[in-house]
Amino acid sequence: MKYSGLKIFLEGLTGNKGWKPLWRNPEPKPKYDIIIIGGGGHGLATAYYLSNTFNIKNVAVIEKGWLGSGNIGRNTTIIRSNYLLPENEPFYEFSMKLWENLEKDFNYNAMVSQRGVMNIFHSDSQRDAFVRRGNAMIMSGADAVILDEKDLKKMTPFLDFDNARFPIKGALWQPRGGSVRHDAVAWGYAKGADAKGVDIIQNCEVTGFIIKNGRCLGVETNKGTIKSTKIASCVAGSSSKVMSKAGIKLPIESHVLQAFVSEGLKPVLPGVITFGAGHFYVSQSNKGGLVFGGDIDGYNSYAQRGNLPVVEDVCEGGMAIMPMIGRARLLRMWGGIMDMSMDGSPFIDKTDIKGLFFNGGWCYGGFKATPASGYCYAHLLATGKPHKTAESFLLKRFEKGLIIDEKGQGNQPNLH
Amino acid sequence: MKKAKATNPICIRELRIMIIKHPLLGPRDSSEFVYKGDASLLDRPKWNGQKSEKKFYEYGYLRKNPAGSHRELWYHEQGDRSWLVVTRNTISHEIEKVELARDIARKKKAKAK
Amino acid sequence: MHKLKLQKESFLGGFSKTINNVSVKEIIDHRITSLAIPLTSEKKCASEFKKIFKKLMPEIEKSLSISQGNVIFRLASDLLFLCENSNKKLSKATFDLLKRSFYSTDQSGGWCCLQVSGNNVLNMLERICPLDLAEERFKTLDVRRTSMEHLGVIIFKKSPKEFLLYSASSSSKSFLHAVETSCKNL
Amino acid sequence: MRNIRHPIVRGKKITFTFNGKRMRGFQGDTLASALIANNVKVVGRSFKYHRPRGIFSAGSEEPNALVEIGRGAYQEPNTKATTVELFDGLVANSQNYRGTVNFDLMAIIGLFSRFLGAGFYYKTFMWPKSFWEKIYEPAIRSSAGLGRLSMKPDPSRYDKGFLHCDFLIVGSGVSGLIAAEQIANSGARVLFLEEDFKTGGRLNSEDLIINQIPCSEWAEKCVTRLKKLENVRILTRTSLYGSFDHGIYGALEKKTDHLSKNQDKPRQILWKIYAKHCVLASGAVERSIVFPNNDRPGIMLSGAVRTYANRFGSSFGKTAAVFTNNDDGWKTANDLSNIGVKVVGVIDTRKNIKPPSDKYPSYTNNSIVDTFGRKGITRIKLKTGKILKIDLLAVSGGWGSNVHLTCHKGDKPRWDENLLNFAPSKDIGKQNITPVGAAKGIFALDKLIVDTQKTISKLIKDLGYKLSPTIPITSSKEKYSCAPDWYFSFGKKSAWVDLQNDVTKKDIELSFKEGFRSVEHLKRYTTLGMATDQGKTSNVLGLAIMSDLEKKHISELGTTVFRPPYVPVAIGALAGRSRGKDFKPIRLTPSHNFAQKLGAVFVEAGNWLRAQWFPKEGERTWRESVDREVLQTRRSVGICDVTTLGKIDIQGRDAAEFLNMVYANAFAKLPINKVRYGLMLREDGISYDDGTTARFSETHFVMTTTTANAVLVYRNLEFVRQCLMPDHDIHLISTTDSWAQFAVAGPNSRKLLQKVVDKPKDLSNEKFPFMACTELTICGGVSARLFRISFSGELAYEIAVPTQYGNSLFKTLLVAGKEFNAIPYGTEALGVMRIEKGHAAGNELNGQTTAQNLGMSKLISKKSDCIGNKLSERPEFNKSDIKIMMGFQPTNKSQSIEAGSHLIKMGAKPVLENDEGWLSSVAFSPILGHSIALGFIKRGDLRLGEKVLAVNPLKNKKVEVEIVSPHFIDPEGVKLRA
Repeated sequence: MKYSGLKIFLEGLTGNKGWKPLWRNPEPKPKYDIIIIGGGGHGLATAYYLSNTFNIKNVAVIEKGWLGSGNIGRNTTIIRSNYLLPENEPFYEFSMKLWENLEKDFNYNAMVSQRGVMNIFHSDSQRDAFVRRGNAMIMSGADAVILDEKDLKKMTPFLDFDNARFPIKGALWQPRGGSVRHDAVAWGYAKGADAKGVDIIQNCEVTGFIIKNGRCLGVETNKGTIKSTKIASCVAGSSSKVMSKAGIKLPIESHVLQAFVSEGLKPVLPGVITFGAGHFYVSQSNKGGLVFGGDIDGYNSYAQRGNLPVVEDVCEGGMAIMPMIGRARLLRMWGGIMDMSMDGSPFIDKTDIKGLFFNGGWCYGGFKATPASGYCYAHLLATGKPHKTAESFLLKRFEKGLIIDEKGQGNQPNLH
Repeated sequence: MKKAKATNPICIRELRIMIIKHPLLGPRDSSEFVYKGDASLLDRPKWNGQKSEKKFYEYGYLRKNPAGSHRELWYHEQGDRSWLVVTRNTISHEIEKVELARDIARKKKAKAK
Repeated sequence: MHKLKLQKESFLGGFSKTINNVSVKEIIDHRITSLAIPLTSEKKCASEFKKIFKKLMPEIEKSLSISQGNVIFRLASDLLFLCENSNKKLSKATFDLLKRSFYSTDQSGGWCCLQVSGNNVLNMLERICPLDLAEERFKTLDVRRTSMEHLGVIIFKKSPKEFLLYSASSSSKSFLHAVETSCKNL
Repeated sequence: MRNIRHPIVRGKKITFTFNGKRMRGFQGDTLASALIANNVKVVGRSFKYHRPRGIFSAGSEEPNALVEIGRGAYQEPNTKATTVELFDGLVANSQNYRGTVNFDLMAIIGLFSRFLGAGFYYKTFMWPKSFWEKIYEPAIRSSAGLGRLSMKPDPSRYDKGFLHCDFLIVGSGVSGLIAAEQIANSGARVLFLEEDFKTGGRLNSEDLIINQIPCSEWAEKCVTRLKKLENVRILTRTSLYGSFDHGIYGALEKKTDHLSKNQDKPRQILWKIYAKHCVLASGAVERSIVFPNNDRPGIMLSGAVRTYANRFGSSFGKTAAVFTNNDDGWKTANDLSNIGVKVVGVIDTRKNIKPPSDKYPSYTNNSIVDTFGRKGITRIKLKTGKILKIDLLAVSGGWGSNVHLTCHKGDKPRWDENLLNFAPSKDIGKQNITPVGAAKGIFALDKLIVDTQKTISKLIKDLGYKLSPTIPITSSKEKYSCAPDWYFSFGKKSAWVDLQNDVTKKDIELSFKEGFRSVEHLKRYTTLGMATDQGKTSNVLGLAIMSDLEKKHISELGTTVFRPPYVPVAIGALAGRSRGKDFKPIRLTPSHNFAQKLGAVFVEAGNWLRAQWFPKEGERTWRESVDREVLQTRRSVGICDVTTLGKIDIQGRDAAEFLNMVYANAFAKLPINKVRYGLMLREDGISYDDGTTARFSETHFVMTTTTANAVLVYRNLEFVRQCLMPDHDIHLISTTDSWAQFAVAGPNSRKLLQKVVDKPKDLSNEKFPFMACTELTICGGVSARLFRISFSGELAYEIAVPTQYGNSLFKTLLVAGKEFNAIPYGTEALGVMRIEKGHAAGNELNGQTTAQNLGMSKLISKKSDCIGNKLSERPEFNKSDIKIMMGFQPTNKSQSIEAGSHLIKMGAKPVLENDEGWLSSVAFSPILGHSIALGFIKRGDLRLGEKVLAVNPLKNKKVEVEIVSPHFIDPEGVKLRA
């Protein structure tokens, strides 16, 4: 179904009777060309690009719960391509370009809102690091601007310039960064993939892999055996759980990341703001809620909920930088499970088992990567070769010492 | 947690109030602690042993990450500075056991000899 | 005599004030020495300790009053803190005896000591201290190390309504501010 | 209109302002009850269609009556009028309207509602592309949100605290009170919380009898008894907002929100509660019924109507009707008529119901098909066509247990088919939570009293506390049954489910049609239950509609997950005191006081404040001061407080072996009274930290770390000590704060220090050479440590004294150094000198660089084990084209360069493929008279003298630079050995 303002108008006149489901609810077929495990953002995007770009349509996406129930439905909706390292930045910039054409691409308004992402710095050495990063961004074709205190005062006069414990000295700004209505991304990709014939099978949980002679031939699920010669795991958050069923140990720990939203407020924030001296980042949704977050809770967890210290830590960060939000109220807090990798960077790769592919390790940066992750994974599945922007996301990179560590924290996943 | 314990209500109470029940100091708020990760970090390979490169790679990068009972290292930084091995369920967050890491490390060394 | 003289300065200028029925006072001129028990010397240290002080070495998180105002905390299984708060510090001979059995480190400059007391002291402390300070959980002469307002603190219960709080000297002004704020917020 | 039946003590008369109009109320009123008494019907506007809305409930479940409280910086948006305690001078304003709340210009949106169904925005605004950013999105955004922030810093203070108890009892209604008394008698420590400013819960709102007295009186007596007990602490105005792991709960106490003057006390206190057990007596929340135009001002929940009538004696108008699907509605009819409101009809959806009273007309097996009166209900139309003229409609769709808090840790409520209620599951005991009363799903007074007594007795016994005999309590008998009559539609008229977010029955139908059928999809697509009331009165209605569409039973659908907080909590309260300068503690160096006197400019270094430079009169820029400090130090002598470097005392028989393990380079053979530079790796082989370690005896070392890593290094050392070397005799203690340490640098440093140290200490080069250290006394007996180490490349020392002497030593050194024109220098000069000397610091040791990158791979011990050596052997670390730290200087010496510039070959384009490295640290060297830099470039060690471009596309700049040795000054180290 093609969506447009005209369609809404006509439907409105005729009692909104003509709307159709965005996707079918098919039962699994016995065999597919490709099975994608995980009906979250990345899985659905992979299916979308496989069916729309690489012309592979006999594809199933199997999802343990409801479509979009993973981290695509529980993040802070930020998109940006402000990375430092050459292994990362081209990939995220590729993602950004896909975001920019997304709505036209899948005829669904996910409300890509490019109102800028601002990383505030508080010291000279932080500035030096941001200058290096901003230059790396520009050299990779992205946009970046260094703002000084004066610029910031104009753009964000509500920041605590006078009384801050850590003085606000400027920011690295990416004007093209912003936020997207997260659920709609899953729905849009699902709609687009479904239209090409991809089967999205909800409430279908993988219980095991069929592996013979080092080759993966299909999956066992609660809806029966489904066969395929290409099985693509795409279940960030549950990666270790799922891959352990194939006997694969991953350089990943699962951690809970909390996010928060305030009651709806009339517009106050110009874009995404990230505090450089505490754990806090914030944007404002189209509904008016301040959407904010901070650090992961810091211990291995598969519970989609967090604990108090982080809530307080994040709000302390918020009040330290913008004390005008003190009387806004936190409405809801929730947690998502992150695949925290050993260097903070993801994996899109084959595995030692032929026919079994892996996409995961997104840490808390998976949302912004959704389009590129889907595209590059589809590329790998369709062509057998990594996409040029994702060549370094190798599952065994640590064995030879390739480390993509943006934060310089080493093999301590809870610090990334 | 084992079922057998659940029948004794007193026992449940003791378990539940535990924040992290330090073997020497009793229950303490986890905010006094710092988390490190999988207790296999105690099993540092021999530097000059066979296949030490591979072993160190696995030691450094491939850790257990179960959904369920997990043995993990916590450090009582704002307390007596001891490293603990906490056995905790990663789904319910319930803590089953807390031991001094040093005791475990010693036993391992003794065994290795 | 040397021509140049160094002055000893207290961290909080000898702060002393009563706010909302809580008296807050800096204990100045204390001497703190950490005493670590060498590995495998636990027994030797214990008997040495008994010889010197005629009393058993305190259990972990307990203290022992050794003479007027002077007290020994057991902070970890292998660590004691000797806190001499009075003018009557241990004799050099006793001190040297201790040094022979334990690894000692002077910590006097590392810690600032605040004495808080009064009828409202528990209400004040519950604003910053995560520990359960009720008598059945934290007895008089018990000692714990914990964190308050982002700072590491050793808390010692001298009597039911009198506590000593040791915090790092570099951040002692911030800690005093936290204590004062707690008093004012009552 | 005031009509007081309940003998509640009513406070004095007070005045308040609503939408600019002065009004009167009583102490003990809520803003809502006072507004009702002042006959205010329209209080706010709905989110999407800007429909006029009045007060709907009497508690924190309120979806409609959201107001802005307070003026100026105190303005607090989205406040539920039903939870605001009235005080003299209170100022409240309606929100989310343009024009006035009675004539909201935005209400025109309502006319287009048929085009604006659930999720309409996902289907449009896509063409043309540029319009989204410029027109559509700004328009959507400007209509977003409800209340406004003042945009001024929150002027209130907040505090936090910790409470410990054996039993936490939540809610002071009848079951909470019974539980509290029983448990208190067992001797256990009880913490008793009530959200309202008045204890008693629903007992304050009901016309019932307990133990032969009115129930509110009974409650009062109970509380009086409890207040006398030492083991009970009662907190009113305190909401439990979340349940967390291991019996930790979060609660918010409103401390001074209800006072006209707060006497400079905190506004709210955020309590962290440690409870061994929680008794949840949080009661129940009433649901509405979905029927056409069910959102008009004057339509209220039936139980809320009783609250306003019985507790506050305030009620709308004079003519009321009740619409119900359960027995509760009849209670309201009864109480209303008792206070003199004319009840013109009770409409009960149930067929076979026998009206319990004939005092008012009843319409059973009936429903409401439409309502009238835009700004206050005037008429309703029944299914049978009957029209009733009214000014108040009480609606009861049945009660739902307040299970919110049981869900925070993942408990899934069970559906009670009898009472049509989601009640806590049987597993809830695993969380050490015991629900009682209405929270457990028992709604009749007499039954819940008996059940609560039984449940609590068993609990006390099970947990091993002393059980006293239960005293029977008598009460009015109540009857409660409910019919699954959730919604009624009629033609195209809208029927609201979620009042605040304007989610109607049609939206749920649309959601179903488009495939958004799981509970979570429904919520996300329609925004049902996502408003500030979290759908407390509407969630079950939405589920019921979806379950009929899906032809599934409501229990199969399940609920969405309830997330904390139960009630919204001010961000200020969650932050507590940690804001402004109090965000993080401040660490001061020992010489801070004197540095301040000297007019130093300070800079944050971690939590430390350090002197950055010491401006002298006449110096106009920081560069002038810093250049002078550098030159003066290099020419004579300068003094810098370096106390912030981490110091760790390491003792033990195996201390030397330990150092061999934690440093990449060897330490075991370090002689006594010598210092050595050490490089520390992480286990993954990346450089981690560096510093010097001194040996004072066979078993005693003193390590220094960088300022930034002091805590982390200590932690790692403890890990190695306890976990990797458990059988070794090693003892660690941090002495960072115990010693004040000063760098004394420059050609005259020896002469200066010789004046300070006690005789006969000889500091000559022969007696105290480079890298020597010693324990000694200074200034007549003060114990001190002296290290001959240099960060600047000059002849230099570091001297340490116990912290208490630090300020004095700093002063003394400056006084004693007068003859050499000794000066204090700050971190800037320190930084310049270390770049001149080519020492790596934070910008180089950034956690991403290897010893190989730093040109120190030769240091790594190959002979013995140490942390990080194995993984540093990996191929990527040792590739032939790795980047190496080098020095850089502009070819044209007058040009300045900038840190963060990237390095490319001459003539290359500034794109990623050509990127060869970057400049990490840059300074102007006053000695050399031009800019210098440290940076990393591919195989820089083989490219000395090559010219490359330092590009800074951010500023559109490029500068030609030459690759040089990182040691700009005294590369042979003649000076520091002098």
